Amino acid sequence: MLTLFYILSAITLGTAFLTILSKNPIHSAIYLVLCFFSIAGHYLMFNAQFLFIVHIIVYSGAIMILMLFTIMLMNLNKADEKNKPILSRVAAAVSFCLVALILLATFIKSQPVINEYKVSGQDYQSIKVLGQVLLNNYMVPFEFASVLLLVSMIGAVLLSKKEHINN
Amino acid sequence: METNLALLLLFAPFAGFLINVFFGKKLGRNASGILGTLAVTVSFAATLFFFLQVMNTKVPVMVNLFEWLKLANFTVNFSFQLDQLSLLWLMFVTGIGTLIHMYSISYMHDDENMHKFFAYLNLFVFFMITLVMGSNLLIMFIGWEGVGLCSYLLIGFWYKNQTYNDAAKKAFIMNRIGDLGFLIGIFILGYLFHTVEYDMMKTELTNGWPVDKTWLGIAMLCLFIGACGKSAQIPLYTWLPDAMAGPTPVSALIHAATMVTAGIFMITRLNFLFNLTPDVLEIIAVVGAVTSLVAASIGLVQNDIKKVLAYSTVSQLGLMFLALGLGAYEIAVFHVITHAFFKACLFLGSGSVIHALHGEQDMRNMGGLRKVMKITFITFLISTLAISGLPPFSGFFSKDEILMTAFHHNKVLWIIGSLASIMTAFYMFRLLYLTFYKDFRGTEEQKHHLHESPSLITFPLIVLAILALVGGAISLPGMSWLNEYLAPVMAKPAEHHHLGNTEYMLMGIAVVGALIGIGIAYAKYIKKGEVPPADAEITGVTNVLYNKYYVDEIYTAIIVKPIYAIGSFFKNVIEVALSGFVFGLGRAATLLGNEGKTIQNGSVGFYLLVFVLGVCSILGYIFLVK
Amino acid sequence: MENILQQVGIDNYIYLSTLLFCVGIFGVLYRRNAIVMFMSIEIMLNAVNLLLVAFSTYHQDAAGQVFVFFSMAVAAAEVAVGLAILVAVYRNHNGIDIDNLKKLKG
Amino acid sequence: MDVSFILVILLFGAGATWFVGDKLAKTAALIFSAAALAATLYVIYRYNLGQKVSFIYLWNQSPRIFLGFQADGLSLTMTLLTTALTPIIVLSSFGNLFPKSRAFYALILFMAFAMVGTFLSVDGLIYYVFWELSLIPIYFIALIWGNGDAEERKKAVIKFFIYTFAGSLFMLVAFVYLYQKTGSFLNLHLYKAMLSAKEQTWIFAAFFLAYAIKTPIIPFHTWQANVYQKAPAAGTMLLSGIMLKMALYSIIRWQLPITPWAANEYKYIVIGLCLAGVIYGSVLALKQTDLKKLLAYSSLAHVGLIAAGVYTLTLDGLRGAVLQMVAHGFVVVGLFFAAEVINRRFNTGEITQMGGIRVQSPKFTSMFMILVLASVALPGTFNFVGEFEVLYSLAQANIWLAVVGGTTIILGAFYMLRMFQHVMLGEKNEKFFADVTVTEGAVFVIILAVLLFFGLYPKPITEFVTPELEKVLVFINRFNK
Repeated sequence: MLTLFYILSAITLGTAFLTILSKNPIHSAIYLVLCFFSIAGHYLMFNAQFLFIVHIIVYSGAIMILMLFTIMLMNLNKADEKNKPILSRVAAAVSFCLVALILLATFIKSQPVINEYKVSGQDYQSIKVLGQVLLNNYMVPFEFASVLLLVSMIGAVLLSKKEHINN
Repeated sequence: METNLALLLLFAPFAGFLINVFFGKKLGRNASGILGTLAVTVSFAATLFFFLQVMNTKVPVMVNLFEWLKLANFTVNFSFQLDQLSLLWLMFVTGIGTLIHMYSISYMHDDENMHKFFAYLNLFVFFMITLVMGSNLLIMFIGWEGVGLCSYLLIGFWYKNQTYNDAAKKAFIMNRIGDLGFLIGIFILGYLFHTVEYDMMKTELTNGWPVDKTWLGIAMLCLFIGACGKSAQIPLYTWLPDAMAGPTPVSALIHAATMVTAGIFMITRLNFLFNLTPDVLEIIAVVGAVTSLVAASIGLVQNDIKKVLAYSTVSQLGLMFLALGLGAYEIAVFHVITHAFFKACLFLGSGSVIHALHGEQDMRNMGGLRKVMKITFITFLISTLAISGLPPFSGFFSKDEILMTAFHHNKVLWIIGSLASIMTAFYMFRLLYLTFYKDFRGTEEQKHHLHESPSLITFPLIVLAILALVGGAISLPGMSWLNEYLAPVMAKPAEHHHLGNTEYMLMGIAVVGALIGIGIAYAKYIKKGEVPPADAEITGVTNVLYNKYYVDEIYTAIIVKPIYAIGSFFKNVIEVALSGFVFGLGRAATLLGNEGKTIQNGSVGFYLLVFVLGVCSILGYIFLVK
Repeated sequence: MENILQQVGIDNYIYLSTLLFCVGIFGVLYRRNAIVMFMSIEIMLNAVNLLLVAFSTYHQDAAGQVFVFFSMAVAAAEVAVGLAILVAVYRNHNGIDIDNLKKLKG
Repeated sequence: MDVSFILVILLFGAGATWFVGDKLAKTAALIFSAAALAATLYVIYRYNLGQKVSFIYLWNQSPRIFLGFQADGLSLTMTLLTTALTPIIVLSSFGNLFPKSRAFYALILFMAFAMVGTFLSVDGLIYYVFWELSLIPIYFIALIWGNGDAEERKKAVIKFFIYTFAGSLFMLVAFVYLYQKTGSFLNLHLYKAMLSAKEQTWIFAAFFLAYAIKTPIIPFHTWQANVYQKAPAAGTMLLSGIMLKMALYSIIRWQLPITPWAANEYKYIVIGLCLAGVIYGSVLALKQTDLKKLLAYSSLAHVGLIAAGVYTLTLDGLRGAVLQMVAHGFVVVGLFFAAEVINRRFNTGEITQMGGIRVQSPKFTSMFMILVLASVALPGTFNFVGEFEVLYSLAQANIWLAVVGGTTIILGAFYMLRMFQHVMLGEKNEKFFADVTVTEGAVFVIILAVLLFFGLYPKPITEFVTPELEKVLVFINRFNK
């Protein structure tokens, strides 16, 4: 299992880096899909099957397709992006290191008490249970999420509509 | 009954003031004048009643109205006290006041604002009565400031002339300097005694109330500064000669007979306190003596008839202060009374002259009036003899007493006082000769109009001249009615001088001195027939004297000008700097904004970088540093 | 399948998601192509999601996973609107280079 | 009927004045301000009978805010000052034709509302809200209806607004600090707060900044003269007659009892500043050529003396200051009105262009003269009573303080008489000067009646304020036994 975790983690981080470093946005998108798949693999290792499915559908399926579509639409499928000035890139790298350092240091310094993990055997992540929790305890946020999606749909349509006011 | 009568005494002039202010114009000239005179006459009658009563019973009349001020340490009531001293004062305030009101009916007859003149005069009498009648220092202070106000209003009565207004303003402000001293003195006394009532202070002193002598001395000195302001002593005397800008009756009433003696009244009133501070008395004596000499020396060369009289007033007041400083309060009071008679008479006489000459005040343009203005001349002569200190006129007795007391205390003061007296005799006779003798030196037209004044003017002159003649009788050496009368209000019994050889010798010296003064004047102005030269030709010492030792100029240079200079400095430097500083803060904010907005360069990447760094530092601070 | 946390440990997941998050930050700062920056943001979101799931398992509580659902819903909405905005920007500026968008300059 | 009724009348009056329209506005304003005065008198009458007239209501639990209006001798005196001066100020504006007059009169009433609220509030936060609220109407009054060049005016008014507002913010900080210390904004709770010496110093300083700017005490006065000159007469009267007193009242009500130790520690420094203001204002008044500016600087001098009296922390000083506040309120309103009367006829504020008025207008001259005399504290006027007590309290602290403060007697007479001479006296002015109209005369007569009556019989006010001042003194003296 540990080996599997390391392999998956390596894929996750590697593809994430590649996403960022590839010149061509199409390649970035492809790498990101891979990254998402590896994260889905993590979910599977947690035995969170429903989440696994949803993740693949929403991210790899919906979001990434949307992104690819946009990239195609904008004709960005070539590596014509100019690099940032060297100073910015160095600054980006430095702040990357800094954030990582601080977050890790914070975590290490705060010395969390890691209890031995116990399996209670209780079912908490089957679809049935999740459904119950979602529709009992989180009923209102759930409805709001639906409203949010609706609104964002309308917003997206309105935003991307060609405006004819100026003409 | 007593209370009502006392209130009548107090408020009759005030009623006269109110009626004259509101209805004076409708009443017409004569009516308003008569009303004003009547109001004061009523007061005089009431005073006479009380005077006789108190002389018999020797019990002062007290009137307590209501509480006025209440402070943590003491309360101040509206209360009045009619005792020997205040009644004596009231007698000549209301008495001479009546005469001068009468005089003014005729004198001011042609003035368009005659009703106002009488209103102010009445108001003045009201405040003077308040000053004298009050039973505590604050009531006196009301009167004190009130008479100052009336003096201001009356000096500036002809308000269209800004020079007169300047003189009025100067009088008020110089008085206010003294008033500040007075006020501080009241504060200290109130703090020391927990009261400002005269009687209570006296009682406390006799009961052995612990009093800090140093503070008492300071208080007395402050009060004396107040007296200096009101009674025109060095260094606050310069307003009085300028105050002659007012109509002549005003000069007679306020600036000779009554208001300027308020300082002497106050010191006499508080004699039981001044007795405790001999050092302050010493200062008073010296200031008085020096004032009398300085003022007399200036008087020697003045050419304005009223200015001469003004300086003579300052000089005589100086003599009174000399007496006060020597602890001889009765004698000072005596001189106040005789002075009130003869000086009022002199001023009114000069007013009569000015009236006859239609406003001419320069003696160089007078002369020979003896023949046309007989009554004026005779009364003037009597008063002049009185002020010069020739027996048996009243001035002789009072002045001689002062000099005699001075001789017994301090020979230097006596010499100064005697010199001042000789000068007085000289300049008064100079005035007399220049005005009434020889030939008329004015224009033909003036000569044509020369006339004796109407009886409303001459009657007061006659009365005053008689009083100036016989007034000395109230305190003859050896058998003084005045001393006896005033004994209850004095803390120390009056000094009795044996009429020995020394005394007779002193009298002799005084008389001879006066005669010398008169002789010089006679030699100069009758024998040689000199007339003082025009202003431009005055030179040397005379010039210094003529310009009053340049004191006004010095005051302007060292006090008034610096104040204006500081004002300019404040206005042009400090105000600008302060205001600039405040605006500077605003400008700094603008500048900061303008500079700061360049950080907002619009580059999202840069924003993000800063954002990340900010989050880093916050996290680092919270989790790592703390 | 035994439980994964007994073998891997929660701290490893914390390190992983931290690093993933940092990679996301790096991406945002490094690139000037708006779409790639967008992807970086998605990476950060996923890093957080992963941690939520890990703790959900750790506490044996469904709430963590529910949050992940919500965050996915929000992410979906965000991407929809965000891409719409990018399209609009592209139309107006003929490009989505973030360095060319300087309208916020003060 | 309790004190909140006065506030309601004023607020309602402001609204009603706005809605009745331009023509009726001034009448409505007069009626409502007079009604507020009547209400105040009635409340005082009830208070003297010992009935309950305070109004306290817990408005908000967390944070604890009381909507409370405390009626006591001190606050009622100041309320009476406000509601008595408001009708006078409204009446004094009758002679002017203002554009949009309904807004003008509504703002005056609104300002009175805010100031009365400031005087009555017991809760620090509500007090602060009223304090700032009073700034808004005067800002618009000065900006819209003021005199002179619009740009200059705007500059002066905005400076005033920002300056006083910035000062007040320090007070807000102090209040917030006190709240987290005591858990309440109520003044009685704040009085009992146990503060260390350092805390007291800071809070004292914060309050001082707010009040020193509003009063103003030098060197925080630079807004004053310009705003007084530029604002319309009614605005100047509101500012100098009442608004200044808000600061002085607040010193007694808030600053001193909350930080008694610091007050005792720094009182000589503060008194020194105040007295420096006395001389500074007086000397500057001598150099002014603009009538309203001259009066502004004279006001600076007088207010400095009042503040010095307050900071002596003695009963005499506090009481004298309160009396002087009332007296100065009336006098300064009268003087600025006199300036306005001249301005209406000559259309100028330059003293050099005046003179020779006395010949043409005996009535106006007499009234102006009495006002001038009251301003220089002639005995028999109300101002003398206050000034005497203040100077006496200063003399008790240190005799030299009284001497320095007393120079106002001399310098005050100097600049006021000089002003009077150049404005009123001299040869007849070529320009025609009509004597006072009936309304103008009424304003003067009311003011003079108040000044002279209380000058001779100040006992009603003295007795009314003394018990409350004694209470405040207990709090002030709680640290020094």
